[in-house]
Amino acid sequence: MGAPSGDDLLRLYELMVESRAFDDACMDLLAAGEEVPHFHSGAGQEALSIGSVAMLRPTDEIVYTHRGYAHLLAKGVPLATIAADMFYRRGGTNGARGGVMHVSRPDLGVPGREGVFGTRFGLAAGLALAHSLRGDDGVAVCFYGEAAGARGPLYEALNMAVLWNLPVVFVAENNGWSVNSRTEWLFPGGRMSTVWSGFGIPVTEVDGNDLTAVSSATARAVSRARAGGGPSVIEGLTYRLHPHIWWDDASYVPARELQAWWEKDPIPRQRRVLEEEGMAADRLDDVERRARNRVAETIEAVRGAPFVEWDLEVGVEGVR
Amino acid sequence: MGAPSGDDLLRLYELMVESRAFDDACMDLLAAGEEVPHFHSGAGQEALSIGSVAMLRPTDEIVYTHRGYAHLLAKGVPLATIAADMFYRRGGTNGARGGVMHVSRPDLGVPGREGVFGTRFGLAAGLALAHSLRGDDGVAVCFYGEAAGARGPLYEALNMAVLWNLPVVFVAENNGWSVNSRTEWLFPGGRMSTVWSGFGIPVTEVDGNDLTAVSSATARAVSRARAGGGPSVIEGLTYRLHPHIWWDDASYVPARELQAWWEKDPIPRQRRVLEEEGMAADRLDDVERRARNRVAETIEAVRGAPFVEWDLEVGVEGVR
Amino acid sequence: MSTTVERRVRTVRESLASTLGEAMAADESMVLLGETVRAGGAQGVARGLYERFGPSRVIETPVSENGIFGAALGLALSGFRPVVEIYSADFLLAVANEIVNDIAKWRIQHGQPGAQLPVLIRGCMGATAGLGPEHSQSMEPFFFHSPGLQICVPSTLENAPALLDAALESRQPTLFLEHRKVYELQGSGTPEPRPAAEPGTAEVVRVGTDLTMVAWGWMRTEAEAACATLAEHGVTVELVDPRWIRPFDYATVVNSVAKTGRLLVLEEAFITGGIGAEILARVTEAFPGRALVATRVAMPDVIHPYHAEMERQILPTAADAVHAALRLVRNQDES
Amino acid sequence: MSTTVERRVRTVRESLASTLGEAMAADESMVLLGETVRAGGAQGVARGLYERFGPSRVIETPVSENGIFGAALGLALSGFRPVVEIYSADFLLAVANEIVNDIAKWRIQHGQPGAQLPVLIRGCMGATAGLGPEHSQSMEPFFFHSPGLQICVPSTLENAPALLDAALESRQPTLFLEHRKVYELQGSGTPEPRPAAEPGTAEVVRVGTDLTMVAWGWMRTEAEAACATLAEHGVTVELVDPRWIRPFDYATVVNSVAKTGRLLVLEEAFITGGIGAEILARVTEAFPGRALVATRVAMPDVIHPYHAEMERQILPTAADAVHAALRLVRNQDES
Ligand SMILES: Cc1ncc(C[n+]2csc(CCOP(=O)(O)OP(=O)(O)O)c2C)c(N)n1
Ligand SMILES: Cc1ncc(C[n+]2csc(CCOP(=O)(O)OP(=O)(O)O)c2C)c(N)n1
Ligand SMILES: [Mg+2]
Ligand SMILES: [Mg+2]
Repeated sequence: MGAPSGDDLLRLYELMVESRAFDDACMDLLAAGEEVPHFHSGAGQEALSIGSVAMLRPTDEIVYTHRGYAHLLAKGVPLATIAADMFYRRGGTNGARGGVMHVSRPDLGVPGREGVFGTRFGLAAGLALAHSLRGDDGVAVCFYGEAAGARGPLYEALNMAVLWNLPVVFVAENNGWSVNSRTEWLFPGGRMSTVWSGFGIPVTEVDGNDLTAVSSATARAVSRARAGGGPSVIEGLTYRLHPHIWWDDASYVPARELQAWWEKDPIPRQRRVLEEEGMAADRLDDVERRARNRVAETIEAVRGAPFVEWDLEVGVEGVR
Repeated sequence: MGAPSGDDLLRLYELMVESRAFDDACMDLLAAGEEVPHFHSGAGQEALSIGSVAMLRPTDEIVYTHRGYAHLLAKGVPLATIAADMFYRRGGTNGARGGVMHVSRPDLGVPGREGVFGTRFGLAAGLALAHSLRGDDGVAVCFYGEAAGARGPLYEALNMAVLWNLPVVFVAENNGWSVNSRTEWLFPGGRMSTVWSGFGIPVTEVDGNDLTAVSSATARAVSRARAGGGPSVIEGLTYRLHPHIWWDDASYVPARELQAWWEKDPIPRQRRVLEEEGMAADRLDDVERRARNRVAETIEAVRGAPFVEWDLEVGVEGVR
Repeated sequence: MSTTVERRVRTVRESLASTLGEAMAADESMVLLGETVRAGGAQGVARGLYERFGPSRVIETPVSENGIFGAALGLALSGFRPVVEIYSADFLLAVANEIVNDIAKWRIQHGQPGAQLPVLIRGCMGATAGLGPEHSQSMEPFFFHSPGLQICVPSTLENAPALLDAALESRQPTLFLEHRKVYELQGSGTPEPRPAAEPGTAEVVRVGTDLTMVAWGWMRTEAEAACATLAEHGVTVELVDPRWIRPFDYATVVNSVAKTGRLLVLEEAFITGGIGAEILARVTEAFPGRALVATRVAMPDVIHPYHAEMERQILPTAADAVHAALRLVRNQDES
Repeated sequence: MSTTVERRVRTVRESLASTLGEAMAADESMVLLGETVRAGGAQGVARGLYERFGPSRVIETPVSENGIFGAALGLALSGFRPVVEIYSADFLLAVANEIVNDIAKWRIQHGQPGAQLPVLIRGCMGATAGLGPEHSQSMEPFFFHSPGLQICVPSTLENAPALLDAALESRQPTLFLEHRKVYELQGSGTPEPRPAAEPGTAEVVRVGTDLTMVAWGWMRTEAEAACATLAEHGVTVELVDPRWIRPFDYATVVNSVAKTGRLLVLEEAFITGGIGAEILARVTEAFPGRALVATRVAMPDVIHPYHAEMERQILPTAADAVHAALRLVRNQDES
């Protein structure tokens, strides 16, 4: 699949709006004093998540992040599933054992997520190795932020991926922060991926708020991997528009910087792109309205649904 | 200190001969059916170990390897100490608790060695950080082979070293093998350090059997670090001339390849260099003879010395 | 996070922060490293320290646990006294090799059994409500088997500063494990004389004759509630808070059981392979041929579910302790 | 390494190699990964497998333990059955996070409690003579506290292949810990019917009435020698080899102690926080108010010194077991 156009672009825009609507709804619930367990806003990063994941096939896998709603939606996981996991309602994937931090849909290429950052890299290499051993043309895509990106297993996995020419793409989400630490405090020059150019593989820096740039870069990396060209790294420059998590007041974020990034918000930006391409404003309005309504209805339905019932013997037990 | 010349070169040659003589003596003991606990021959790698360590001051530290006799000698640890640790005789550094695998002489810049590879990298960064925090001009040099070189902590430590501009030099000992695995099976293109050029720091590949090339490269990297120029990486290409350890028959080593590397043995090679520079053959003979005699006498003395006595209560206990 | 203006009421969190600050002020060789420490660390225990001591004493690190712990070892070997914060103690498993194989063994392996190696590792642990299996575990059992390592678990506003002092003073590799719920415990901020809290010394919290109860960390609070209820049932409990998990003050427990003949260990960790197992074993070994009643109340061997309500049903509580204690006292002769 | 021409005499090492080869031949989805596995692995257990199955089934890896274990998880989630060799089990501490937090919990955390996750982790462990503190440890206690993980320790030529079969068959995350000295145990190579060795089933090696002895791995051999000596002293021992450390067959031990009233656990690991603690605790809990005599013989809480002679003085042996058993039997009433 090359970079999307026409109706495909509209579909991606709809996903972005849907993801943001979910995000906004969660922010609203929090503001109203409700519990939104383990919600980490992904607002501002939708172009990067969706632009990349949408380039994949169902048989490709993703390893997503703790702000993974957009990734999951783009991979085909229904919002109702994500919300059910989040609010511990029936209809989720893990029966309240992993919540929204451990959504999995192996059938859609979502094997799950690790919480102590690092394992994801070898895991993605293993998923890619499986494709390679089976001789199919699947690709694994591994997302990671500044935190995981400073962990050694990334080097180990990349070395294996280059050595074995694995079909895996690593996507660094450079969003300015790791909790309250600036990217510049964690990586020389504030860049997470330049070091990997030393492997002689493609390392691409993209404007992570530019849906088209992201999808082109990902499409290139993924087709390369699919065709046996081996691994590559993409670093998307974006920004975390909301605090790390609900208890964070984000007082450390400079107001002007934040403001500047709100102005680069990928959603209005993508709307402008679509309008410039000739998409009618009312068609876009309509898409937005439908997406927002769908999200509102889904959340209401999920929150009105019964909680997961659990049998402690079965529900939370280990092997023994 | 720049690259050595004249008498300095002769001193380094003497160290090389001394190290090799120790190595040969251990091989002879093994051949005679004696136990030489944890002996890992360093034969063939003396130019790399000695050429680099000799560029350091006593206040600089090294983190050496399991074939570290040459490193230790060059850092000023007496052979008698190393041998005493190896044969569990009095006069060693660790009273038979760590044997030759854990020789330490903090006063000489030898804090010790880890056995499960990986920690050495952060450790070296920590030693360098200490210099940096104290504001002195010491440098830490971390040696590692193909095994440790594929471990993630190397990336973590390098990232910190670049980020904090630490005075640390990483020296990769590419000696063709990790036990019975070829370097090419473990690193893309059989090179351990090219990836690190992505950090934008100096990454130098040197002929590890060329004493002068090694010392020049190290001198450069060390003075850079000392002057506040930050970390760098050196990869020395060399060869493990003997099996991994006594129980290894090295049947996997192609005879012709081994032969070719014996012909590049750094010791006769360095002798030729010295002769070409006008050093008299009988002076070199004399240096060799004295070094070999000294080693023979030391080993005999050490092996004739009493074993370490230990008090189990004190000698091997943990904190409790 | 609880920075109150009213300085008389303090939390354990604040008391740890000020103790750490005092220690750093008293010794320039003490440095703090970890993730987000510049802004106070994962739990606010480093709050204000960056502003006070600057970037060469409070070192913000990348999320590179292996690199950080290796560097802490290097710093300690260079004469510094590193305090390393782990973002959540569950993540200590990512540096188990550095801790168990390197830091704990270093001195012995290198022939310096009496030497100091002042690496203090601290961070939050324990279950609150729905943080899931990777941010809730009680970590002392995973490191209990490691020779050369000290493990300390503060439990009250009174003992937390004293224990942190003692851990730092010992200049030995120490895991200092701060329970998330213990952070919130409050008390009078009036400076009290700090009780002795040397490594390996337990505190007898309450004297009693019917049953010995052992609990630490957050479980001490549950145990105190249980003791109050049991008192209403006419059962007097001797409550021991070991405070130090390694070295562990078995003698105090054994002496108490010599008197009571009954032992209950209340532990938050998974039951199998927990600290309670060792305590029961030591007590059993101490009284060969004597009839004992001893048991543990702990978490079943299951992962912490994310759903707080599910989790609440499996975490050990005061009520579980009361139940078990009454069974021990009443049904002792049933077997 | 012991490749003998005479095929009648086999070692445990050879039996594990051939069992692994059979399993790989029977299921194409089984792959072996690790360091030096191409040349047979650290201990020769993979000998011949590369030649037989080729590079896509026997995957030589860089020395990247975190990458390898992550990849094993990825392979298992993709329908493969990875067998991962660790060069020495002490190094499992470098991947403790992957094992405990990821591999063991994955299914539960992701809502698939009954699902399979066939990751078999195997490698050598245990003290031989002077391999030092980083290549000698008994690793089961470090992982015993991990819900979702199986741990198996073969001890004889008879049970090693059956246990490896059962571990593979279970398709659950399993640590299979091969003691270095057990590798050398020999026996008749005549194919014997493999005894059942399901996870969680102990073997009663010897029936007796005076004392229950529990031992596994290399300690089973020491225990058998001890039992022979004790028999000469008129003491009949019931010897239980649990084989599976997790799940552990407490019932078999408890039933035996119900008969003998005396328990001795012989364990190679450091005493504190070892498996023996849990066994004593379970037995104590099983007999409230009944007079028991129970103790452990294990390694003191010290690191393994490099000098073999020093090490020999601290490793638990048959003689230590005899000594402790006689004390239990004779001095039971002294207290
Ligand atoms: C190994 C490890 N160390 C620390 C953490 C704690 N932690 C959770 S989220 C987070 C910050 C994440 O930052 P980043 O990776 O940049 O992702 P973002 O939140 O910006 O999307 C940290 C440090 C962790 N989960 N795992
Ligand atoms: C983390 C870790 N994995 C594996 C080993 C086992 N091991 C000991 S020596 C060795 C090979 C060393 O090879 P290399 O690093 O190339 O050094 P060389 O022997 O060639 O000098 C290995 C794999 C170890 N010590 N630590
Ligand atoms: Mg980030
Ligand atoms: Mg090598």
